[in-house]
Order: sequence, then C-alpha cells, then structure tokens
Amino acid sequence: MELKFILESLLFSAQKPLSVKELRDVFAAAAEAEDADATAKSLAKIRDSELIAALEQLAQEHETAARSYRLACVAGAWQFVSQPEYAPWLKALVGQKIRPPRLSQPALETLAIIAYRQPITRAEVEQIRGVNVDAVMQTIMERGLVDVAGRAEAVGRPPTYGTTALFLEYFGLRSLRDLPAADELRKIVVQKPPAPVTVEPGLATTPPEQLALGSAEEKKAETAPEQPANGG
Amino acid sequence: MELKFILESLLFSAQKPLSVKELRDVFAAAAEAEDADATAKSLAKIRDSELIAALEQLAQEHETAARSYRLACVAGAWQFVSQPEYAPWLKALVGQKIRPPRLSQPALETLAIIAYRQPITRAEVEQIRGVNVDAVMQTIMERGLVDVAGRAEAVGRPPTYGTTALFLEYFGLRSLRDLPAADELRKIVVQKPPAPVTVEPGLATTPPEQLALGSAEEKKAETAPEQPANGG
Amino acid sequence: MAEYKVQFEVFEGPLDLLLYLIKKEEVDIYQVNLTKLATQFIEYIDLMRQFDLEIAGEFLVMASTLMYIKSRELLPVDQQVTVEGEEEGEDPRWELIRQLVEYKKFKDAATQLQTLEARQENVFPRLPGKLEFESAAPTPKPDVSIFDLLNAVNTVLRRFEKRDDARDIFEDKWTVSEKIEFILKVLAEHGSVRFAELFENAAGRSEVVCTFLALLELIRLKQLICAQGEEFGEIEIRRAENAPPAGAPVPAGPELSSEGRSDPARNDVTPEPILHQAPETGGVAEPPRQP
Repeated sequence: MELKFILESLLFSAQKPLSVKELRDVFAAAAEAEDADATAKSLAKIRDSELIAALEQLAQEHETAARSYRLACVAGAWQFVSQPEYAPWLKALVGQKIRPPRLSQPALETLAIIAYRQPITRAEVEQIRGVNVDAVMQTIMERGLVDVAGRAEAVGRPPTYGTTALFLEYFGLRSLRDLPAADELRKIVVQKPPAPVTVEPGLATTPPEQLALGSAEEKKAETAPEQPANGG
Repeated sequence: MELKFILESLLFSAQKPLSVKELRDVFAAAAEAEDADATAKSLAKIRDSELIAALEQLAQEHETAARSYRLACVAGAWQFVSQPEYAPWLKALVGQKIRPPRLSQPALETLAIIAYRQPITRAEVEQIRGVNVDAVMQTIMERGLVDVAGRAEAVGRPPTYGTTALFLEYFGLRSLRDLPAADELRKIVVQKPPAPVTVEPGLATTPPEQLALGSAEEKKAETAPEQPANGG
Repeated sequence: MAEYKVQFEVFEGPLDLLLYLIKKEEVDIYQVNLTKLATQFIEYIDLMRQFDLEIAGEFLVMASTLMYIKSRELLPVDQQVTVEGEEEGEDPRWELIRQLVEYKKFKDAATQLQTLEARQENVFPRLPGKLEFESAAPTPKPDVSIFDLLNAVNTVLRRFEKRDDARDIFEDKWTVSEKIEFILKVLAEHGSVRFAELFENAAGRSEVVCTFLALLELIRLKQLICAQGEEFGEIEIRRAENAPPAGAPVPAGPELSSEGRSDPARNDVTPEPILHQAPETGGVAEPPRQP
C-alpha cells in the first residue's frame, strides 16, 4: 500500500485541514491499534520529510488530473479544495434547505418515553419498549433531540437522558409542560434498583409525575380530553 | 464547463449523499441566482437521464483512476467514499465508525429472504426458514432495515414486509438490483430429481449405514444433475 | 454419538441442522439418503435432550415429518398406501428436499450480506467541512408533529399491555412435568384419550409443545401406548398394561434415553412410528400460533 494513497484517503475524509504533525500522529495511532497489521506498524515512526515528499507528489498528481478539486497546502495544513469556477453551484447547494429525514417509528416511541419519563436511564427505556434501544438512542442523540441529563443513583451510576431545547423546537412546544397528557405512559412501573439509603427519598427516585409536570399541570392532565389514537 | 465536473464538485462538497432529484434542484436553484451566467442558466432544466449518465461516467472515471476513494451510489444517492483498505488509518483519524452491532445469523437469513422475496408475509418467511421468526423480525424492524410493505391478498390479509432504504445503506447497495445473485434467488427453480434417495423398499432390516453411502454414490454417478455443491 | 459432542453447535432451526448433517456426509442435497438423515436427526434431538437443552417445537415437528417419511419407506412396496389426496407433487420427501435447497440458497445469500456488512464497516464517506459562503440558512421545519409523538405513546402502551399478557400465558404457565401429571390424570379418569383431544384447549404454541414433550416422555418411560384403530384414523392414547408405577416422572437422562429409546432404524414395534404420523391427524403439525 502506497504512502501517498493512505495520505490521500486521510485528507479526503478529514473535516479540516491536516498539518504534517497531525498526519504523523494518525500514523502513530494506527500502529498502536490492537489489530494493526504489518503496514500500519511499519509506518508508526514515519519521518516528516517522507510525509512531505509524498504530500507534494500527491498534490502534483491531482494538479495533473485537472479535476474539479485539488490538494492545497495553506499555512502548513493540507486540504482538498474545490476549484473556484464551480462556486455558482456550490452556493446553490449550501442554500438548499435539505429537510432532515423523518423520524422512524422506533425513534418516535423512544423519544416519547424519554419526553414523559425524563430523566430516565437507557435500561428503563428498554424495559418499557421491551427491546434494545442502542441504535435508536444513537439516532435521536445524533439528531440533538435527546442528551445526557445526569446520572442515576443506581448501581454503576448509569447516565440518565432527557430531551433538549431542539426537541421542543422540533415539535413546536414552548416547554415540556406543553406535552399532551399521557397519564398511562407515566404510570408504567419500571423496576428501579432500590435507592441507596443515603439519598433522600424524593431525589433520585422521585416518581416521574413530579418531574415531568408541575402539580398545576397534574390537574390539566386529569381533565385532558381523550388523546387522538390515530392522529398525525 | 463539463456537466460531470460540476456534479463532481457538488458531490465533493456535499455533507451528505445527494440523490438525482436533489442534484436537479441544485441546478435549478443555481440558474435562479441573480448573477447566474449562461452556463448556469443552460443547466436550469437538466433532465434526470442526463444527470444519471454523467454520474455514471464520473463513477467510471474514478474507478479507473484507482485512487483511495471512489464515487458510490447507495440507495439512490451519490457520495464519495473511501476504499475499505484504508480503514486502519481512517479509524485512527475519525475514530471507530459508529455503527449498530453486527447482525446475527438468524437476522441475516431473515433479511436475505425478505430482500429477495419482498413483499412477503411473515408466514412465508417462516416457511422458508422453518422456524418462528417473531423475535428476529422485531429486531430487524427495530433497526429500520425492514418495514411493513402492504397486505397480502390471502385470508386475514396479513401484512407483507419489504426492505427499506436504510437496508440498502447498511449494506452499501445502490438498489435491490444490486443484491448478489438476485435473479437466481428471486425465483428459485428446483429441479425435481427422478426420486429422492431413500432405502430400497423391502430392505427394512438393513442397517442404514450400509445403504447410505453406496446407493448415494451410485446414483450420483449415474444421474449427477447440475446442482450447486452443498459445501460452504 | 461421540463425534457430535465434540462439535456440538447451536442450530437456527431444523433445516439448519439437516443442512449440517448433509454437509457432514459430503453429498449433494439431491443425493442425500433421507432415511439415514432421519436417524441422525433423531439422534441429535436425543442428544440435545440429554444436555437438557430446550428443544424448540419446530425440531419436534421436523422429527415427526422425518419419521413419517422413514416409516413409509420401510414398508414393502405392495403394502405402501397412497394417502388420499396425496399427489405426485406432494411427496413429503420431495417437499423436504425442495425446502432444503431453497433454505440453503438463502443461507448462502445471508453469508454474502454478511460480507457486505463487514465491508461497509470499513467504508468511510467523505465528510467535508461546511462550505463558508454566507450564514447558514435556518433549519427547515421537520415533517413531524406532536400527533406523531402521541401516536408513538399509544403504540408503546398497547404493545406493553400485550407483552404483559403474553408473558403470563406463554412463559410462566406451562411446564412439561405439569403436562405429564395432567395426561396421567386424564388417563386415570377416562382410561383413554384421543390424541387430538390433548391439544384441543391449548392456549398457544408453547402449551402445545409442552404437551407434546410430555407425551414423548411418557411413551419413552413406557407409561403409555398409542394405538390407531384404522390407518390414518385418530390416534388413541392408553395407559400401558404393564406400566411401571407412575412414580415421579424422571427427566431425560443419558441412561434412560439409551435404554428407552428405540433404534429408529429398525421397524420395531414401539409406538413411535405411529405417533410420528401425527401430521396426518392434524394434531401437532400446525400448532396454533401465538396471537
């Protein structure tokens, strides 16, 4: 495997310009990996001069290929950049309002549970949904709808999750109090490990009713009209 | 300015895979810009077929150049991706790719059946696998790889299932046509041999060992129908 | 048997086990000796029981199909009966081979998907930094509403309730030993019982499987006799006349199963082949689905 192609793949995938030092660090890290092969190990201590020579050869090749992008070195950092003549279309691309993809049903369900039961641990969400939620939690966290809220007072102090400001924005809610009442969902009993004795009752194990809604909203919840079963 | 290079610069700069429709929208938007030049205007109403032809030519060129990346079409959207052999260094650069855990053997088998035979009912999947698939169906639906596709015209109108765009993305496929050996598996034609090998009638008392290999070998030699070997 | 112990594997289902046995023989699926296969399959099931592994209902259904195929073959030609309505195309041997070939192809396809899956783990998309032309446009409104969220709440609730029921009915209620007691009690009261009757009130698949396992166990312990008044008629189950005292039923153990198991290769007089015609009576072949 040629050094210049490894460098090319790194620069092509990097989100920012990379300096020779940063590239050298990547080679060192790759050689440290558990499953590092002979090639990776042989490049562990590559010299800056070799890197620079390979980078310059690479830049030359791309110059010759005369495509719509080239490899540039600016202030000592290397980066693939597009040629200026394509700016009109790139501007149009940036201006495009690309809708984020629709949330899947599992994502919505997980989101609903977290919204009504926050702060809640992953294990508790799984207990209610009855399935592993790793993939779906990752999606909604990546979308910025859910974030770590703290840690539960349970064994291992697992992280708890809650909804974000973006969640409210996403669903057009002013605050969590605006969530339509869903008493049933709040009532599902999730087995929590007993709280440590030192914790005051009402802190770690506070019933979700008290966390999700203020007591004023509790009344609202009671009188709330029948929820639409098939809305949306 | 060549269309393929404009497309290349767009895909080079885009932060997500772009579909033909999205690319068409970019050309339309660029033509609308105040300072749009003649080239931009001339591409305002470019046809999908032209775009696809240019994209395919572009992908071909990058394939031929045999660099460390290529232009890929996954689930109908185009994107530059790295060649797998550079993964050790890319992992060191951007960290392990975030991906849900690998699929289990039952999940893969069930997915394969649904992928090739969609739309298909749960009962039909079970008939092929010979086991209950409730749990595994839940897993792959949860992961968003499979979804309800409609209802069968059978008694009770049971739901039918099909694979999703995420399925194509997960396996890096352009479309269902890209499935390995698609034609063969969609409609499996099984040749009926003269007669399955069993014991000779009337030889009930013969121990099976004596019958098995001898007769099987003979028959094979005699008739040897064109069948894939059962190895692997 | 010893060789199995070395390479004891967990199989996805009966078809998977059959493919494994065929592969070991190194013959083409079309060339496989079904009688021998049936014997090996039953041996494997016995082995699983000796290891106290839970045997899925599907394995038992397949075992009965194989026993049926085998028992047909063991009859001299002039005594073989053509089942009413069974045409050329429905030869159970042929149907089994067709199923195996089809399953094998999908298993191969699954392997190819697995290769693609592993490959994709090493493919990194180019993820360039944001282009800087002007301030980014505001994020457009997503295509989702509060009603979608509520719908999701309702779905969770419905499924949660259903799941609780399911657990009560299917997981906690039935054990094989209870079913053994139940069968013995029925026989003590009525003397005999029709095979199908035992399954009439089954609440679901797992109860059917428990009852069936209980029957097999009692037959193995020589507590029961299965009799059939006429060919393909109803199977009747009676207490064995010289049955040893009913005592506590013993779970399957190595010494018991080696003593009590009939050699499936021989066409002997144990009731097993008759019992394995069960698919014809409609008793076990299609256990009711769980809701």
